[in-house]
Amino acid sequence: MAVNWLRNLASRRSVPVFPVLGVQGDKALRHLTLSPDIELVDSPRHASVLLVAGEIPADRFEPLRRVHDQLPSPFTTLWFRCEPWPHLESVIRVDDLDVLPAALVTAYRELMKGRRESSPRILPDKPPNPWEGEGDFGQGGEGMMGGVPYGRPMAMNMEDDIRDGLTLDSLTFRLGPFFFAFPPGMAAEITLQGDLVQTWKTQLVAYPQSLDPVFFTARERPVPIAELELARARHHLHRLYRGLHLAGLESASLSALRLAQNLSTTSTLDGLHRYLSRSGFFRLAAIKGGVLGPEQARRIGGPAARAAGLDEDLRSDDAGYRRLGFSPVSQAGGDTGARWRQVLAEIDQSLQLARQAERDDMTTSEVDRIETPRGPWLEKRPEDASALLDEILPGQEWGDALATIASLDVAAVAEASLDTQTASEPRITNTLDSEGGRT
Amino acid sequence: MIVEELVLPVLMVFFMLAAGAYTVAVLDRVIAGALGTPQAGSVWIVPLARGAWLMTQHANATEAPDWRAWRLAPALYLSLAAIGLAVVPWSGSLVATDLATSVVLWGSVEALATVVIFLHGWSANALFALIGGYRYVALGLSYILISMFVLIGVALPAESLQFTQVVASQGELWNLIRQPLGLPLFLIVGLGMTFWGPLNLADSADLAGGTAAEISGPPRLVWDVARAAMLVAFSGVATSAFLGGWLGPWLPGPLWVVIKMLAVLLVLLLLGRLLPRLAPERCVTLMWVVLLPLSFIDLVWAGVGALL
Amino acid sequence: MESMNHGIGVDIAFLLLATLAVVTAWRVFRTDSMVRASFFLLVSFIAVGVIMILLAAEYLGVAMFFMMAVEMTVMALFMVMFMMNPAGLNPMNMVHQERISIGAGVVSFLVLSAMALLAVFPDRPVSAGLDPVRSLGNEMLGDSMLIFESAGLVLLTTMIGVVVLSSHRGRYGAATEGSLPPGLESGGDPAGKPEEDEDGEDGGHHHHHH
Amino acid sequence: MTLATLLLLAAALIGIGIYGALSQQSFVMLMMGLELILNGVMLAAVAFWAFSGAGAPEGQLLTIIVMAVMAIEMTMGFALVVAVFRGKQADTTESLTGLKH
Repeated sequence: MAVNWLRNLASRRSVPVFPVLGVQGDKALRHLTLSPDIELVDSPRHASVLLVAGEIPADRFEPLRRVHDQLPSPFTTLWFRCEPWPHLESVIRVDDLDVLPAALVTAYRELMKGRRESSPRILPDKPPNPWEGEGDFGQGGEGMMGGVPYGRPMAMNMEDDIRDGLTLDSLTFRLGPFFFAFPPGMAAEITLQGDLVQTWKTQLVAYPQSLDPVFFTARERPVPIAELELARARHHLHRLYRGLHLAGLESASLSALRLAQNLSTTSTLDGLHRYLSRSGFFRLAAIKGGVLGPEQARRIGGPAARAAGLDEDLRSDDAGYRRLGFSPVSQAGGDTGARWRQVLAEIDQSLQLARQAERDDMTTSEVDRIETPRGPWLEKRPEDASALLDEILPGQEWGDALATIASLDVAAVAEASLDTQTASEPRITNTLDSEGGRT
Repeated sequence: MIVEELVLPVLMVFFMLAAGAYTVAVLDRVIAGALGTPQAGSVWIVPLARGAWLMTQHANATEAPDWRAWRLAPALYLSLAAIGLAVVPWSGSLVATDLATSVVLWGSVEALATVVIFLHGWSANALFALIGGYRYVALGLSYILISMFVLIGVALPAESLQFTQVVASQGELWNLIRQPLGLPLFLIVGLGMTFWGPLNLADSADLAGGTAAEISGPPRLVWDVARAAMLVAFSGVATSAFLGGWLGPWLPGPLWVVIKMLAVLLVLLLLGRLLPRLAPERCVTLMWVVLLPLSFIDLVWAGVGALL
Repeated sequence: MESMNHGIGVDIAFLLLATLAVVTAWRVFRTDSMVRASFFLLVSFIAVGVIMILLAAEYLGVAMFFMMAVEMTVMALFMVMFMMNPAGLNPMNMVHQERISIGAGVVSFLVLSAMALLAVFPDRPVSAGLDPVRSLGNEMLGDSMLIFESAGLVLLTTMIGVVVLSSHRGRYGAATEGSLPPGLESGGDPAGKPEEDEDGEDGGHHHHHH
Repeated sequence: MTLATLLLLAAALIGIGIYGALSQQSFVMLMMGLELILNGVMLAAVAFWAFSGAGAPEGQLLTIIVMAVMAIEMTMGFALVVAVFRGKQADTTESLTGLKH
């Protein structure tokens, strides 16, 4: 009886969801962030519902199995635009973004009230390797050290330290592809000493990201500049939302996201900009580091390159933009802070251009030279630049390294916008009936 | 006698642990809602629902953790918060532990918190938890030093290491005005020690929850309650040390303490929601290069004030 | 007879704390993880600190808590840094001359306890009216100020010395540089440098744990 | 809780400390043994202060000084460990055969 009462009470909290992002799953993530009934968490241990959002490539099944088993029971899973694995029983698949929050709420409430079974564990609960009975004390190696207890090498000081020459134990581990602070799909093998990154090897590159369809249309025929610039501003605001979430500025990240969802030519960035400078984001947060050299900046291109002082922007070649008096903005520093300043400046500029272009009804003139928010698109679409991370992250502290990743848009641009829906994302309605939406 | 000396103080501390943690949860939600976080449900129910959720959830395991330490650490942190709440005087006579060295006892609570937080991160045998634990150790030492100098400053005019005496010494002038640097420094230490908001480096977002990244179920509930209770204990100590504790006109003493504690809590929680998280390296620099010298100045100021 | 007027509660508390102090002190050298070892030591210190509070030495007991909490945290940190095996996954038993050590420990315990039991100490307990904290403060900043200040000065010197010793670069360059003699020929190996690599027992840093 | 029982406890702590200090190979564990010895010494000092010293303030002062000595011992110890580790990558007593680099 008492348990029932407790479970009833528990079902009244917002649904703790750990999102596992598949290809193009980030849209669902943004939709859920603004939904009051959903709380997105960063660690699978803090969730009761595992949301698999978007198609998961086969080479990421193994990590998904491990994440699946990390949720504390009772827990359930929900698959969004992704085919559930056949051996999982009673799983839910949802394809409509609008009913997703309600479906999550229903799944969670049923779970809490005992009407739904907790998901079974997929992997066997045993160490990845047996305990080897070798060595003087059965530890699997020579002396006190050595051996690979449970399949892991001991922390050993094999590499020279790059900070102060005191070579102490280093810790090597794999992270991703579902770590919240990485671009979706990216995985890396990292060696840390303390919280200083010693080596960084990107092992799985991020999924190619989908751009707004208007950028693909712009490759075929002239499009209204206003529409293009709003899409660009929205893309940057989405990145700002992730970056501010990582920096611990929850309310600012939400207002960036809200701005992106309701973006129009009358929107302004002033409020957010003011809040960021007043809260000390540019002085206190982890924004030093991750400096790109000119050669590196050219490799990644786009806003990151302009933040490093290269004022190259294909929009300057476009007659339509020239008539609007466009000239690229750029920053000098090239570090994480400069990139965020650049992003803010570009959003501002895009909004202004959109306003002017809408008034004068301007369209683009070039079709084979367009500047996407990710970088220039000449013959080829912007390609994956995660090799850059391997170069610039070693030597940074963990917080700085993650802030650098958040500020760099490394994912490639997908072949075509797979998006079948309308160009702009659906507006959030705050009046979702929390009990409705049966699946 | 045993009722008065043992049962009553224990009951008092337990009540404050529960009521304090609940107050922090409610206040934090109200502030978050005001700043634009979308919220469903009533602010009064949701913290309880969250607690119920954690109670029904299983405590998970990691691979080969140090079970004893892992399960003990949240409870130890909670008991440190309880010790902190026990030294807060509610009136001249109403105080759970009126030790002659209660100011030093609070100092040792801060020092032991470092141990407990490190233990919590270390014992999980997981990556992010360990980094969070390391980070706290690197910073905890500077918090302890700053807090110690600031508290010696308030002990000087009182000529005592007892919180009741410290409050009594503020009859004419609160330490808030007598030692203007003291309270701001102490509040920063408070945010640091409960790793809250801008100083949340141990359980931070970039570590997916840090020392708490791997816990679920009842241990997580205890850990969350303990952090909130520690914040309350901090506001209680700040109230006694700088805001004149129970002193105040018209209202009875304990009520004044509650009002002042709520005010301090509100400031701390607002700061927690408004500021970005400091970069650890910059935080160390700030602590040692700026705030520690400021706490020296505060101490010299207090010393000169006590001599005059 | 000692005439401290304490109740049975204090005696029970003392017995429990004494057992805790000894058991945890013993576990320090019998656990597989360095971190556990240093925190066992901390528990032993805290138990002794509480006993001190029971003995009315309020300041010393509480000072013990915070001094030892900080010391043991640093200890644990160094443990993890230097000793590896932080999680205690591998068994750890790094001892030498164990039999002699056990003998020495037992003998010193026996000698000291014989002294404790057989010697006659004056029975002059703390008077009830004494305020131990005030008395300690007056002593430290009164008659024994010189001793107290010297201790402070020594601590300061230690801090400076420690920074010099452990820093990577000294005033005149890298910390290890000056100790190497110049090469016999210009640009050659330093004269008299120990051949580390041939000495397999304690040379390279991959297998220095025994 | 009498003087004799307190001194017995102190003797036990000192005994364990001596065992540790003599038997451990690792520098850091060795220091733990030393700390344990000093723990016993402090307890004995406070016990004498409480039961035989009539509350003479020097008894408490002695304990404070022992605490300072512990701090010094530990910091110096760690500094030497770091210095030795830089020079020789060693953290056990056996790996130090000479006093020079």
